[in-house]
Amino acid sequence: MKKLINSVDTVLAESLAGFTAAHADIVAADPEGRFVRRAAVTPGKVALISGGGSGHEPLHAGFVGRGMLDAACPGQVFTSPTPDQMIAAAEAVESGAGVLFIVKNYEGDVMNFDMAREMLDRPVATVLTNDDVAVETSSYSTGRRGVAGTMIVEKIVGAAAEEGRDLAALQALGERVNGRTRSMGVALTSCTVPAAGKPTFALGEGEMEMGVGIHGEPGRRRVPLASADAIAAEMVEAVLGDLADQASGDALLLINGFGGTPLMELYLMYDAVRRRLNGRGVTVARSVVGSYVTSLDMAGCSVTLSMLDPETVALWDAPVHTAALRWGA
Amino acid sequence: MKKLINSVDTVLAESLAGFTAAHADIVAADPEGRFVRRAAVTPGKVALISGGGSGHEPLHAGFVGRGMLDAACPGQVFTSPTPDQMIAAAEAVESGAGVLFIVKNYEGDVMNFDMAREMLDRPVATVLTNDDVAVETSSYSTGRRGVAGTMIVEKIVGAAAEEGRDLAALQALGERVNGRTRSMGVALTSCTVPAAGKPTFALGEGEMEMGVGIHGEPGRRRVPLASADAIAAEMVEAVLGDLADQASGDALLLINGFGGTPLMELYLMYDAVRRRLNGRGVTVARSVVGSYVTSLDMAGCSVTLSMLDPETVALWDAPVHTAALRWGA
Amino acid sequence: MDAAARARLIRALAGTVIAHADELTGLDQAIGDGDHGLNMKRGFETVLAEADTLAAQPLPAMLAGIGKTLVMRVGGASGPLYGTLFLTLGKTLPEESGMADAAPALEAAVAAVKARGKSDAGQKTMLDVLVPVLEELKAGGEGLPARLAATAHAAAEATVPMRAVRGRASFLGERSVGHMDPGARSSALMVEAVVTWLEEQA
Amino acid sequence: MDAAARARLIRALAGTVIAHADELTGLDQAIGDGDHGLNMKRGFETVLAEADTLAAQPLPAMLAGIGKTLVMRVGGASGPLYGTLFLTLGKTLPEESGMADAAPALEAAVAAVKARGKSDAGQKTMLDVLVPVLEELKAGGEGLPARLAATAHAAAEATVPMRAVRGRASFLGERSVGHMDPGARSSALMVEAVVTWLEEQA
Ligand SMILES: Nc1ncnc2c1ncn2[C@@H]1O[C@H](COP(=O)(O)OP(=O)(O)O)[C@@H](O)[C@H]1O
Ligand SMILES: Nc1ncnc2c1ncn2[C@@H]1O[C@H](COP(=O)(O)OP(=O)(O)O)[C@@H](O)[C@H]1O
Ligand SMILES: [Mg+2]
Ligand SMILES: [Mg+2]
Ligand SMILES: [Mg+2]
Ligand SMILES: [Mg+2]
Repeated sequence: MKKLINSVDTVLAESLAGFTAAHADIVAADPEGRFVRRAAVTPGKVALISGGGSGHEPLHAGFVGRGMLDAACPGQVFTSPTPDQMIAAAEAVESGAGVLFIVKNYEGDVMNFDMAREMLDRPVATVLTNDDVAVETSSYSTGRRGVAGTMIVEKIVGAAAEEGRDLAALQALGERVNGRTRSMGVALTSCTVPAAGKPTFALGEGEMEMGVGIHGEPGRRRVPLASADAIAAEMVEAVLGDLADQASGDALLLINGFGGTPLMELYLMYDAVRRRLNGRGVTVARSVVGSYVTSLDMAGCSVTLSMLDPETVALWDAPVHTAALRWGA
Repeated sequence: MKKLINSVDTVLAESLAGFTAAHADIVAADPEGRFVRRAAVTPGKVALISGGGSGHEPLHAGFVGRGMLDAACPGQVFTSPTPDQMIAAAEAVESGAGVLFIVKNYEGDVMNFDMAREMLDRPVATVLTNDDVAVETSSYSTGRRGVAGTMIVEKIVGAAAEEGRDLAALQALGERVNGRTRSMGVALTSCTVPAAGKPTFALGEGEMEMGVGIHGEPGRRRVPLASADAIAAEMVEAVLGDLADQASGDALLLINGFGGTPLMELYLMYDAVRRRLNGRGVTVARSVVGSYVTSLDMAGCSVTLSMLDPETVALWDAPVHTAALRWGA
Repeated sequence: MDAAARARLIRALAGTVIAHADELTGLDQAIGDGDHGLNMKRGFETVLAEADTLAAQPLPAMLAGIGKTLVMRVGGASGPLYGTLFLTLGKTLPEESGMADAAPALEAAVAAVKARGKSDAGQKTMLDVLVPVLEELKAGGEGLPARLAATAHAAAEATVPMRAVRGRASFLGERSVGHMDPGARSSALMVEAVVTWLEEQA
Repeated sequence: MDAAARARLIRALAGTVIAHADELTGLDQAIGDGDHGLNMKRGFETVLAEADTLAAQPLPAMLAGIGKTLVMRVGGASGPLYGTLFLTLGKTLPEESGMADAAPALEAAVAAVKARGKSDAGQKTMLDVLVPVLEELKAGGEGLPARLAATAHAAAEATVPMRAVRGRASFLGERSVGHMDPGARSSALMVEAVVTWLEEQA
């Protein structure tokens, strides 16, 4: 394992310390490291709190700030945070209008956020994101994983929260955005969890994992490494097929790197995906290319398509000032 | 070699096509692929043009836009662009106030930009960046390499150009910023040039290359992999030692990933560097953490310290709207 | 049962989990995300550090205390599930409890785990050990402790050919077949620890 | 010299560079950035594609044309340097040139390369081949072509123990010792190609 670290036990704390120091104009840290919050609370606004296992940076702490999250709770690497973290975060940033949890659909995350909600003496609603089409839902009751589309939900709901919408409206909006968002990923290499010290899975020199999850969970199938165009074709067809009738009109296209993939390849994939989308009734109205929802040092990327309407385009375009996404502010 | 590509011959063209399509609100492409330019020219302003070999994305095309570059000329991977590219770019964006070339100090880049300047029938000045302290200058006449500090020069000079300063003033400013900027890098893995198909150099499982260049050029020495704190210590001492008397007061600290390093490790390095800077008379007034001047898929990072004064802080803070850096706009 | 005995129970539970952490992580690398051993170890190390304080309380309060620590320290899916298991055991057991109270308490605890996990036996999870162990406990009779341990290990083994319907392994579909569920294994280890402790009590 | 002969010269130059591209890249991987063969191949493939148009012109114009193509296609350090070399050869040679014009033309071209590269012989670059070859050419006399080729290859070999002062290899300091300079090797290959072509002419 080759990593820029001091010891596996201190990775998370040191990385968080660096993050909060580098972005002290935007965020503040809980002294006990349970959460990262906005430097300043906006009174009367619904508090948006997300979180999950670490190792997906900049998700979620990188999305704390004006126009997006109020707080993020980082768990250990790839391990959901514990209820005390969400409780402490809610107590720090909730100001009367209630708390909206944005949770990626993994049983660990769902259960820990559920326990926090049960223990909290404040109004709490939850939006679950489950945009990953790689694994069919039909036969498994766990449901789909929440992956890169989570960032889009956090941005759009974040902008709406800034407008002063209430908890129920934000929850409904989050569910609507999630319902129109689909992703699929591919890995060219495994990631290595620091504490494990070795790659989570083994891919041969000529292999890739199609449909991989953001924790290096296996996907649809392990297949020979294919060209960018062939990968784009499989991903686009999976995403469009799953969106079905919704796949028409304006969309946000996100090409998301997993942490070990250079920007040059992400832009090349963006080009391949766009070419594949040509003539399919989908107009790429907004684009994001970069590593936003990562899987430690895994090489590979995901393709996310989120269908937009005039309201959600406007919310996407609204000012945002976070460590990882910033415009108009 | 595992990359998201179609063929080694088309990597650059397809990646550029993706880049310009994804950022069509900011940039426009030359149909022949010789340069990337701002979507709209600002008349009367000195035209800032940079460029260099590709494989360092987002440098340079990701820094084209309001408040930074007017055009960027991408060469083949790790190969400087050719003079026709700079000539075509200058003809597209120069509007009477002359052209400032910002060139990383590699003989190939310097000579190609020099030939372009000789062939151009317009006022042209050049700023050479050479912030890499890894290799001592004394005994080699090539001089130091331009690395991550180039981004800082481009940002600050870009903001000054936007204010309408003239060519000579911008050249002087660029040289001043470069003269106060120092960097040093470390690689944990090699990069792989697509056309070569195999890693540029070989590092053993327990080794790192201290002082590596952004093309995978060897650095000071190949040593056993060390802790983040030990790496930070060596880099900080090299940078501070070289800044010598200048290392006092406000500074911009840039922790730059080389393309294959996750953000989590970059923030951890930021923390390690800041701790090491404590009590050394340098105040970290501005911070940037991310992968901005990369080396394809190389794992590793560089540390850049750029000393600021009230004028350069204000220019750093001035609005910028490019694909890779954006604020205030 | 005195504080020393209760402390031995804590050490037995924590000891087996910590000693098998690498094995549990290995199982989770095969069909999950490779952290089950790390998660459980983190939780039980905290439990161990608080062993004397916890053992100073009566058994129900001690079990609830263990549950609370697990909830707050383990994370992942197993944190809320094992946390809920111990919390419910603690809440259900009467202050002065004997072996007869064990079955109803475990019944309530297993039901709470099912509710928390929206899951049941047959889905390749810890419940595939907890449910058969509960049945065996309810059956009672001769040589119960040894039978409980045997049931637990056999039940963990029996998760190998199962296809996961719950937990991360469910993302694998068919590919989850052929591996033991990490949570089933940790449950079996804890059952065995309790049984050994019980036998040493006698 | 007719157009066919000139086209053969172009094919000889381009052919040797393209055939040795991997070797040149390999040398550049050892002490540079691993692209010398790729750069040179890209340039000479374009030269080759334009071979007939180029060869239709008189020798000086053809050489200048090759130089221009190399400047615009090779990139890196070698593009401007070899481009300048050929451009200057083209500019210096008289329209009707014979062997006697070769030395002054190469002298001017090598001087232009030095000026462009701010470099000189002894720094572990292509100049360590070009300069000795120029000296040999100026010396003239018996068996000149064969002596030129031998000098070129010996000079390239002689860069192995040198410590680089110019080019990317200079970043390596002491570690540049023990490797042949890629540009020295490509120069030697081109000198050999010209010599072979010359001998075939005779
Ligand atoms: N819904 C559920 N019901 C019961 N047990 C579950 C459920 N989900 C997961 N588990 C158990 O949790 C174990 C995984 O725990 P762990 O690896 O610590 O958490 P995570 O899956 O979040 O990484 C699985 O092996 C399984 O036994
Ligand atoms: N300043 C210089 N003067 C003469 N030759 C040089 C100089 N710099 C580099 N070279 C030659 O160029 C060769 C490298 O060319 P190439 O790899 O194509 O370009 P780059 O170094 O830009 O990648 C070196 O091997 C050396 O012979
Ligand atoms: Mg986990
Ligand atoms: Mg090069
Ligand atoms: Mg797990
Ligand atoms: Mg080279």
